[in-house]
Amino acid sequence: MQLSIEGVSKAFPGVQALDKVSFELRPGEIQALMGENGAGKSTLIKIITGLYRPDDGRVMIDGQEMSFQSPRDAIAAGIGAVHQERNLIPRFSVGENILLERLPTRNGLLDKDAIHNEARRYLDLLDRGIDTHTEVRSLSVAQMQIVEIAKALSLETKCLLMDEPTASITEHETEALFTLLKRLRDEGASIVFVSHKLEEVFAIADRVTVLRDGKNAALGEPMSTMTRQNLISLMVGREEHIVNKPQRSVDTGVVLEARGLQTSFGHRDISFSLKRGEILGLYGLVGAGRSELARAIVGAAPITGGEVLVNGKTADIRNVHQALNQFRIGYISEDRKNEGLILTHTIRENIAVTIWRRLAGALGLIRPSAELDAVMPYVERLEIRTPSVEQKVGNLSGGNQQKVSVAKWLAANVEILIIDEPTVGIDIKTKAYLHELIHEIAAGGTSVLLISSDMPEMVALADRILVMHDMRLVGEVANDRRYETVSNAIMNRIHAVEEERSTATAG
Amino acid sequence: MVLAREEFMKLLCDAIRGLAASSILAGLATFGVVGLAQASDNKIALIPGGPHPYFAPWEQAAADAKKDFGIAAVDFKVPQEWKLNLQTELVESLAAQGYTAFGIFPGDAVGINSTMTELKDSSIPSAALAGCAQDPTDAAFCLGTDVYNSAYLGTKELIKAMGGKGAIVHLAGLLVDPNTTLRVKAVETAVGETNGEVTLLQTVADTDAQEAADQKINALLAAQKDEIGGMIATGYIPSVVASKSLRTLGDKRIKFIGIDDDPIVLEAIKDGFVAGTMAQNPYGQGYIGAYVLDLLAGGGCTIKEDATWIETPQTKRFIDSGTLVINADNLTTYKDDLKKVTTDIQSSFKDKYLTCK
Amino acid sequence: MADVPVNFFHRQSHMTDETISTERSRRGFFAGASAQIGLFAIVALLWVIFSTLAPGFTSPINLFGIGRSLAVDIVIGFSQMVVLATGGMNLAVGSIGVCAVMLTGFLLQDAGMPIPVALAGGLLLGGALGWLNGFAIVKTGVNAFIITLASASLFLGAMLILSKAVPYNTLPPEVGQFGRMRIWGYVSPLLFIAIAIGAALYVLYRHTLLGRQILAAGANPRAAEMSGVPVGRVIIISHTLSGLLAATAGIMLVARLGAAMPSVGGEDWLLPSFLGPVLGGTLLAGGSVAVIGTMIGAALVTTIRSGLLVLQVGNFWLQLFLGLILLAAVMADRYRGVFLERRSLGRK
Amino acid sequence: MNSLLRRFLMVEWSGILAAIILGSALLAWLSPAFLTEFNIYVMLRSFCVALLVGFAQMVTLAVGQMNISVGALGGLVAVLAGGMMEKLGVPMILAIPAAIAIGALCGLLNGVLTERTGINGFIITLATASAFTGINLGITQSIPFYNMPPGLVAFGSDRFFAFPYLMIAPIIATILLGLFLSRTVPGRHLLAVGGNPHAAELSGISRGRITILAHTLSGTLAACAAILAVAQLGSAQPTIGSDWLLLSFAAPIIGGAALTGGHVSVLGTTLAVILIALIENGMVLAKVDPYWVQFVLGALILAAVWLNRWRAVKTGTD
Repeated sequence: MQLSIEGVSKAFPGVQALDKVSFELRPGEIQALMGENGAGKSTLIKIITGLYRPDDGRVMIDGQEMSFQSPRDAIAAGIGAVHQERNLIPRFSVGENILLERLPTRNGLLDKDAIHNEARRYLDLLDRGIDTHTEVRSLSVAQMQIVEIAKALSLETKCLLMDEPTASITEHETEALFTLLKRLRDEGASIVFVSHKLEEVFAIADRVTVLRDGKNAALGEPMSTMTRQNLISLMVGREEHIVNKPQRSVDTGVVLEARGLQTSFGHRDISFSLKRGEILGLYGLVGAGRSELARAIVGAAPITGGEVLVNGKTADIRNVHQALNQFRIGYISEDRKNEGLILTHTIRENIAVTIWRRLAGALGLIRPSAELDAVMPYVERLEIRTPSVEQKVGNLSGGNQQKVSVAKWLAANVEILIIDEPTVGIDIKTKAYLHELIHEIAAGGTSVLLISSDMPEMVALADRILVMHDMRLVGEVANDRRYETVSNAIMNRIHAVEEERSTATAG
Repeated sequence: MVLAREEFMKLLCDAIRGLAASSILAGLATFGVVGLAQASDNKIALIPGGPHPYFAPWEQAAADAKKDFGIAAVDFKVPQEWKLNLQTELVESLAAQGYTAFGIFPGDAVGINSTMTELKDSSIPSAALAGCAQDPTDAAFCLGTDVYNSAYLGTKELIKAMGGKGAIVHLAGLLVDPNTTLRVKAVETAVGETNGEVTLLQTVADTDAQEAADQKINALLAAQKDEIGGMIATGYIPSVVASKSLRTLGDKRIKFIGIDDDPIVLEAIKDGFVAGTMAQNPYGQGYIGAYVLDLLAGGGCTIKEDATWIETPQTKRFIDSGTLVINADNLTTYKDDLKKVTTDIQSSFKDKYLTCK
Repeated sequence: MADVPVNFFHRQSHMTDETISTERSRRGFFAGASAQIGLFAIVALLWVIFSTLAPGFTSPINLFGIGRSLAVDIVIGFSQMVVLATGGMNLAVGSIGVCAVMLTGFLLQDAGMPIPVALAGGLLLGGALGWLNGFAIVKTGVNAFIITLASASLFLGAMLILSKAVPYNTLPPEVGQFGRMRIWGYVSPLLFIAIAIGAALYVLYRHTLLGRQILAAGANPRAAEMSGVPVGRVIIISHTLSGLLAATAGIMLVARLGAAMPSVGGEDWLLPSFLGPVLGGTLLAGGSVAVIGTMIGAALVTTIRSGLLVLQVGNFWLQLFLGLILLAAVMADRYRGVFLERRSLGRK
Repeated sequence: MNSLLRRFLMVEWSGILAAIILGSALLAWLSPAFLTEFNIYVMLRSFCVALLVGFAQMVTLAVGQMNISVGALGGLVAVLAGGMMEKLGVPMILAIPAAIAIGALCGLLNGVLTERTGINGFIITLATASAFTGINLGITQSIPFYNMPPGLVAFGSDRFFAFPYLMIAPIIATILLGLFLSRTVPGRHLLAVGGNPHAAELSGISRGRITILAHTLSGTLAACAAILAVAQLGSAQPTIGSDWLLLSFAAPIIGGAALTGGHVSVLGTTLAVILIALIENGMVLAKVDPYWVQFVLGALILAAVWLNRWRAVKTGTD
């Protein structure tokens, strides 16, 4: 299928999301679509899939101009997509989700066997471990992503749009996906691949189109002519990359200590200590239990054994309210849409939520001007790009949303900050900026517990790295900022535990 | 579209008013010698508690009163729903539109009083029709069924039909309605007077909605149809539903006294499934009410405080609009009986209860 | 459950955004308040139409009547609005209202308490019953719909058992006089009470810690909890407030009727309690309130009803026209919003 | 055995079922009349209309909507059916389908208005409810139609032992609705739109059409309930439906439906209606003092819900 976009524009209240953008996709190719958060990639994808109608410009398929009124039309025209948002029906089975809009029937009734057999076929291309009868809401995030991809594949369309399909899946699954995409390409399919991970783009794309501020920065350039550096500079307009922060040795008092913690998630014997002004990394694979541990510490989940000490005193933290106001501990959630932000509220309110208590004067009154004064420094310091702090957070790009969820905890001015996957789905520029910031606040005396599965990030920032695997801490690695040695040391710990276990079960 | 309709209706009203005026003039010219009641320019509203079949005869009564007594307007105005606030809003609105007297069924015997006080403050007379407002009240008088007496007489009638002994059940209306409390007392009193010969097995309340009544009455029959000797209903709906249930059950042993003359109840009396029903006189209430209100609103007459009012638990100024038992004997004639009662009350009302200049 | 997006209620979000929790400062007052202005314009238009067609509409007695019933409807609307803000609902507003009414009546008539004490007693009971609702919802985790459905029955039942459904109709005359009092000949003091409560609520949601926390908890309870908002406490407080407001509405009715009766409130309040807030732009999904909108929403319904009464629409057909005009009004408001949105885009 | 019990307890309506069994046992012990053929008939009969009313709301809840007009629509259909049969002399066989079709049409109107205007369905159906009631009252002037065909009346009151013929309709409706929601494409799409409207739309499901379908279905079910009510009462009363609203929400929600859409349970709703019928029947049988009826009703609903909640927490199927 030949898909051409010619001079498409799209405006939202206050933003020109796309400004005369073009894009051209040939049969039998994988083309990367790149750009920072807010550059207009998602808007373009939504236009191609019929969710938005362009204000101006043309969408053509095989030389014919299309005017999609709904996603239905786009699917009928042969365009399948994996969207960035989670698009599954929580209470439906995996099989039903995959075949949702064309469920097979027999005599007018759903043919359950056919559904599961059919869905199985597509799921098997990626992962044999997911049962098609399971309800989607009981799957892990990674499994849901696999289901989304299987769902797009099942349309067997000639054109496939993938918006960050690998954001939450494992390396192994990513490999399987890539093999599959390449096969589809060789069979003549046209594939658009959106990702922030440069490695992946270089590994799979044939050509690349780059958007910057809603305009074309590059149009269908062959990947072979691209280097990492010039791709980044096309996206951000200047050169930028992750810089390791200087190595520090933190030798101060302990502010947070865990002694033999147990939780209802299954954590056993978790002990560690965090010093003042330290960045303590907590590394682990998806499902190791890091976020759950963080939640237990801030009182959002019950602790069933052991104790937490804050500044040397036993702390019985029962909820986040207490963690914030009594113990001055904050937690920046990885799930910013559900836990981190109130999307229907404004930037001002989202940032100020943690400091309302402090701002409230007599009778609990909050002066809006005081609120604004308290919020503005963080909006400016974090360079949150918005026409107004009265903008609803739901209207911001992913990167700016993340900045808001960081800003509100900076505003809270806590002593201990747990930061969970701060840069997932964030563009390179914002990522570098957030790294700078985390380093800065630690230097300012705040203790940071940094949770991340991004190894380069861990190496760049952490002073020490705890390794977590299967609800246990399995080791501590000193960080000398040398990527190879540190990452090897970490992975060795994990492998060693895995081996121990398999010998144990074998024995 | 809507507005066009309003315009049209206004025109129509004006036209009717014009016609009425001219016909009255013509009437005066023709019957002037006979001395027909003086034509008045009063506008009287008859307002029920809400939409309910009981009040259907009021429409005819209003038209007849207007014609017979030469009143400028007697209008039957129905609140949209059976809710106190909608009724009072309607009254207020009509007062604002220049109505000069109100005949109101107090859907809520206590709640209507503040509105009646306000009407009185604006020198607009109001009367409680069909049911009474609870004293202290500013209603000029109450012309209606004495709910206590009706329930008491009904129970007596039932006891008679049962041969003076057995167990009875009382099907009552909305528990939050003050009238229900009175009826419950009346039934208890009548039962008490039998010195234990008759017992009150159970009181089932809140049977004013179709489905609730159906469910509760049938459940009751299912549970104790063998123990029950008789039933009395003091609400319109339970009366209808019980008549139907007894017919379905095909059991003529259980005696039943209902209330009001709904066709279903009358049919059941004819076929012997129901012993009788307490008739009320809605037409007479509306007709006489309009007549008296016209006299009061004209300023020519005032209420005679020392008249021979009947005193009821609800009010000191009560006039019985006629309560009689309909049974198989008077099934065909009860309407004439009521008409006669109506005429009697109307013709003697002025002398008995009013002081006129 | 928590992973299910709750977006169906949000469909109307453009037509509603009133005051609180929405953009305002930069886009100017008129852009922010445009939703209410639209609804307000419709109400104003209806007033012009009705008073032209029927002069009786603006007569003092009618204005007084409208104002007085509006006052009670507004407060009933508020009692629902404060729980809608948390994303819950309170089906027991009517039951709480009538309990407060009967207690006030008892204190005034049987116990012979002075009026302020009796009022305080009624309000206190309302608040306590609301607190009970909130406490049960937070502690059991069962949704507010079911808890308040059951408690509506419980409260009403307890009132019946204790009062035997006997009304109190010989209250001190001051009570009824207050309800009949007219200021400048056509304004009821009850309307001022409603407006004062509105002003207090406006300040609560816009300018206080508690108000902000309520809205945050309503918009996204998980995010609010994770940001240190004591969500459970906030929900309990909102229900207490709801009970307090329901009791206020009930006591206003006591003044208006000059009696305390078991038949006020109950299920009759249910629809009106939702009508004002929802017409005014409060989202059923929580996280937003429209204090002024609730007042205008209640005014819309009262205006249509009163206008139709004055126009003397045929006896039984009034309800039909009420429905049709209401439909026309909300649609006009909706299309005005869509039109403005298009225009503002076109200018860019 | 233990795992079987556990699996049973995992089902979301098992708490309600347990409450029903417990309640029945208690009533059977308290009142010998409870298990008589006639009482069972009475209970079954009282449950027919309520179930269809609950279903009528359930389908709109499924798609994430509400229908405030269920009762008003039912009342209108009832008097139209009655009027057609009594005043116009339309034979029953034509009048009933025609009345149900009108109900479906009213539902369609609700759906189209909600969808085309984008206004919250709550407001739209509130306004149409008022309009439907207005037409109802305008036609009847609040006077019922009394002369219903004997066949219809017999259908409403006759029984086969304890089984009322009236119950045929809700049984068929339960089966069809169960199949529709679990085994047909439009049914699944309905739940998909309710569960995640955005995702459903992206999957190519027309959200508008599905919303309209749900409202139409709701109208149809409310119309069926109205016809049953006419048969049961033996006359077409204009007040039919006036007290349906709260029940229509209570049944599906006690039965486990989410107010936010996407999840309903046909069986749960059925059990909730049985529970309510049982409580009401039981209170008459147990001769509960009328002043206590409201209180006991509330307490029992609370107890049943609490039981189910306790079960959910214990089994972790929160």
